[in-house]
Amino acid sequence: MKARTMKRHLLDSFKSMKRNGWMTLAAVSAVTVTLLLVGIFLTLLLNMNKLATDVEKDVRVNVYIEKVATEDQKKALKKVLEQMDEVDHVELKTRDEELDDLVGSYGSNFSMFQGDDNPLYDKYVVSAKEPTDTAKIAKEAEDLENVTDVSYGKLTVDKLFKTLNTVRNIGLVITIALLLLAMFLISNTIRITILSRSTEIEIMKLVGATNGFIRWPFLLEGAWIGMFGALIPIAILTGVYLPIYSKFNSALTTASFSLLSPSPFLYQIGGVMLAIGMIIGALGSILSMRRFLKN
Amino acid sequence: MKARTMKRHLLDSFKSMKRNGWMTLAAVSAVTVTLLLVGIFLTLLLNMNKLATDVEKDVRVNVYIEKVATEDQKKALKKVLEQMDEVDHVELKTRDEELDDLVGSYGSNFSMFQGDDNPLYDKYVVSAKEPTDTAKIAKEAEDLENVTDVSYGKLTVDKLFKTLNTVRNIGLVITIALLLLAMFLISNTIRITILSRSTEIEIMKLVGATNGFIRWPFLLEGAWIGMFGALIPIAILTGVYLPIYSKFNSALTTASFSLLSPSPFLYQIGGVMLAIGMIIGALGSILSMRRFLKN
Amino acid sequence: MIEMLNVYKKYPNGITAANGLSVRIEQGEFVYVVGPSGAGKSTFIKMIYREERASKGTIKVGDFDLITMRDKQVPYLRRHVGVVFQDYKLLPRLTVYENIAYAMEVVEKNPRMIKKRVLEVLDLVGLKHKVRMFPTELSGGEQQRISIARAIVNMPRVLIADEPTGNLDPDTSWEIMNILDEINRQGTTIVMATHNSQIVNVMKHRVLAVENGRIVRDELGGDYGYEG
Amino acid sequence: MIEMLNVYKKYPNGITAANGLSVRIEQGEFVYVVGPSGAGKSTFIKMIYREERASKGTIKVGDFDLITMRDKQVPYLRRHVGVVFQDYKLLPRLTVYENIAYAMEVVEKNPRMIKKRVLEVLDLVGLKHKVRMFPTELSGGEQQRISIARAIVNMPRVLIADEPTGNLDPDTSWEIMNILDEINRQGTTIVMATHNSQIVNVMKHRVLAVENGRIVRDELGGDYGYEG
Ligand SMILES: Nc1ncnc2c1ncn2[C@@H]1O[C@H](COP(=O)(O)OP(=O)(O)OP(=O)(O)O)[C@@H](O)[C@H]1O
Ligand SMILES: Nc1ncnc2c1ncn2[C@@H]1O[C@H](COP(=O)(O)OP(=O)(O)OP(=O)(O)O)[C@@H](O)[C@H]1O
Ligand SMILES: [Mg+2]
Ligand SMILES: [Mg+2]
Repeated sequence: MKARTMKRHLLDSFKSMKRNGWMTLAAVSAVTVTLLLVGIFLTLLLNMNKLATDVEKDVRVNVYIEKVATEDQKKALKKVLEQMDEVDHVELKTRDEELDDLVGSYGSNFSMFQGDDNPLYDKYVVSAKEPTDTAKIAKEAEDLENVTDVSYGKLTVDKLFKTLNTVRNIGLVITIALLLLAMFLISNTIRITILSRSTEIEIMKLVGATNGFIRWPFLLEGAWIGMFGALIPIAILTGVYLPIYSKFNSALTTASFSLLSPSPFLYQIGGVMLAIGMIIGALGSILSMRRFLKN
Repeated sequence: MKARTMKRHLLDSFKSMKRNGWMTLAAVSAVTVTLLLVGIFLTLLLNMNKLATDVEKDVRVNVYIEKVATEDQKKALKKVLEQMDEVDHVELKTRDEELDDLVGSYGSNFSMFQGDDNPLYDKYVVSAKEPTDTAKIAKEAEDLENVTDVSYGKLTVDKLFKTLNTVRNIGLVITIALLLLAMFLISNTIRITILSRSTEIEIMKLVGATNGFIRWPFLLEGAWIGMFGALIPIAILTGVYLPIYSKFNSALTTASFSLLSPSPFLYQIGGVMLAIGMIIGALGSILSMRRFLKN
Repeated sequence: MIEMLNVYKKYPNGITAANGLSVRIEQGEFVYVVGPSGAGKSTFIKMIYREERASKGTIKVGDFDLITMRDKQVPYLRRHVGVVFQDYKLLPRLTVYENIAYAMEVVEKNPRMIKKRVLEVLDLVGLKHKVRMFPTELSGGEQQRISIARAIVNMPRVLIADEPTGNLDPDTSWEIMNILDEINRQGTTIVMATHNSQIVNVMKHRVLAVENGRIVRDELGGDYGYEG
Repeated sequence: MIEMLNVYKKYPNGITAANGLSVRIEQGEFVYVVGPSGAGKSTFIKMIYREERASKGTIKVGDFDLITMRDKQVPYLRRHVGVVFQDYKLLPRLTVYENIAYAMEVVEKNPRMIKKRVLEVLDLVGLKHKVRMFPTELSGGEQQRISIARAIVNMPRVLIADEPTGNLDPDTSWEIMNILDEINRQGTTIVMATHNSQIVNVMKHRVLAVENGRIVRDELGGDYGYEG
């Protein structure tokens, strides 16, 4: 194809969009609404996924220290724990701190045990590098000296992992379903607009246009419709996500949770929406024309 | 309008749907996909709402009994509690049971306190009729005889209520947004199909048809498209919800949680989808025609 | 019956297609409208059933004042005016039968009568065997005849025909002209734009010659007058 | 140039519109196709540029064998055949200029040449002042002339015209006929379906009379022959 023919197709696609006025508007707004939906849900789902991962990472092993252990022994134990391959870091929590926590959540029934009456143990809180290594760490820690007991909520952790995996899988299914749905709705909209232009295509063929020649402007038009349909959702998403992100993250300073950082995330999701809009727009256009071009 | 004219419009709407073949199919499938989305999300949201309410209902007040209280005094206390207006029912939980719970969740550190060493109190677990009455019950219970302490996790409950309310509000917003979106997509699809039929409408006017005469078959056609578009989602939803319901509810026998019972729920949501499809279909049809009928 | 006084029509693109038309057509008259391509014949004709609205002037058709009338009344005007359109304007998704019946359903005639009358006019234009076909399955001349059949099916008081024989062979054209003549004899006013000089010269009626949106000649029993 | 042998055409609805056509048209000939409405003239003509495919028989146009050719080749056939359609077939969303230019863009002519040539043919059909208008803003005869202009813009080796003067007044018709005659003199084969007996009788060329899908007469310099 000659360069000037490509230029012609480009101009033609813009002209056609403009002259189809209402139809273009209706198609663009359908794409807009669909992609807005996709954008919002993708953002929610991906962030849920992120938070789930954060929660997982937050699982720790409690290593209870014998009451008879000396300070040096405690230090040695800490070192050993820290030198384990799977361990990220180790924190001390004294029995007094722990009792405070309990009293806090269980009412004042335990306050009488303050000081030496405290029935609890000091403990090291060990964070694993990989949440799945928790069990292994616990096992190894059990055999260490000065350790009276190890706990990591076997049940709780297993349950949590299971739940999070379910959440993630459901999220994935919803995401895929949503993307398919968006693709369907967008290409369907384009299909309807093309159905209504079958006579036009017919005439083009009758005056000697090849299928390729007819297809290009429609393909481009579909892509532009998808593109314009993606712009508003991208703008809205950016405008809404940024303030939410900064608010949410400043509220969660303490914890190891955070939303996805806007810098790659918004570009990524914007790219996805633009790609969906344009590719599906163009493809939908081409595919809907097949019937009319078959001769 | 004469009855035979109405009959004519009815027949005409069916004929037109049939003869518009691909266009009708495209419109119906757009409605189908949209309503499927709405149906799935409405089901999820409404059930989340139901579960949230169930959780709320599950909030209880712990009334701790003085260790010195006799069996008779305990019984009297129970009676008083049961006779409060806001109270639904009252259950005894002995300190031994409670210790078992604690040992269960806190490792074996408390096992040494078995029997008379047990530092805990017996307690009555009081369920309120209305979750919001929890605070009131707690307050009244505090002044009763033989009561050493009352707790209901003021913070936890308040937080829970707040969280659930947020969940519910977000759910409501999403529901409304989704309904609006569905309405927009459906009426937009209908609009496009009508845009492509402007010449037809033009001709009808030229041979003397009144606006009403032209409108009726289009209105009906829009309604049928909406109706057919609602049928598949309703079928899918019914087919998927029933097994999930029975599975989920048999898994949750113990708790006071349950999904919405299919008997009114599926009818309701089916009705909503059918109504959205048909009303929006018909309305979308009429509204899109306005421009062409203005003369 | 039809009365125009100083009628102007300027299209949105700036073209003036009626440039001070004044004419009076009585009930029962048969009028040819002739003139070169683009002269304004169709515009003149379209203003009679208000497909186009005049920009200026007075137009009256029967009891209807087309300038002051409300949009709501337009369908009732059109029920008194049968129109054969230059481009046929058949409904593409209706069969031949349904296309003609549509014009009768609009006035809520009863179904049995519709059936009888539709077959009658189809027979008249010689296309009874095509009842079940769609417009796209017809030849140009056949579509034109369906348009004619639809225009006369309600026995309107005014029949407007824009180039009704443009796609017909001379034999068929004469058959159609005889039908129109017969209808005219029964009292229907006929206004017909045409390029067919033979018809105008042989079947003598009043001739309005239009050029550049003006009536340049108005003769009873006149000639076509544009012979090459 | 154009060769048909025992060509049959049965439409999906069961109507046989070509019933064993055999004809040979040489390069440079001028052929009228006449016959009553619905005789099969348009069908005959549509088979030459393969808008319709024959159900049976052989059709050859230039080097193209229309029966065995692949769909992919059809556009190249059509570039050698200019067509004036009975229903004009203008692209509604393109202006007059763009409609005609489209036929040249399809063959990737260079833009400057397109501009020059389009204005040239527009001038030829007398509508240079309507370049920027859309088809809906034109009168019937004007649309027909645009269709003619588009058909000749690429100087095709074969020109097919289906009722090219159906909506034109006699003067304009003669102008168009003179243009066609001139094109024919330059070597273009012309096949023209028409109901205009005056033209056929005055501008003498070969006449093919079609009735019921059969060629019933084939005369060099013949008459229209269907006079009422
Ligand atoms: N809808 C329109 N918008 C703008 N201009 C128009 C419109 N319809 C017609 N015209 C212009 O008005 C003039 C008269 O058109 P009209 O259709 O009345 O001519 P006509 O006499 O019927 O011609 P023909 O014999 O070719 O049908 C023409 O120049 C035409 O271009
Ligand atoms: N697409 C089609 N499908 C079915 N039948 C058709 C189709 N096109 C034409 N016909 C039928 O084939 C026959 C011949 O039609 P054709 O258009 O060739 O006639 P014609 O000679 O051009 O007539 P006219 O002078 O009225 O244009 C007619 O009876 C018509 O009804
Ligand atoms: Mg006209
Ligand atoms: Mg024909």
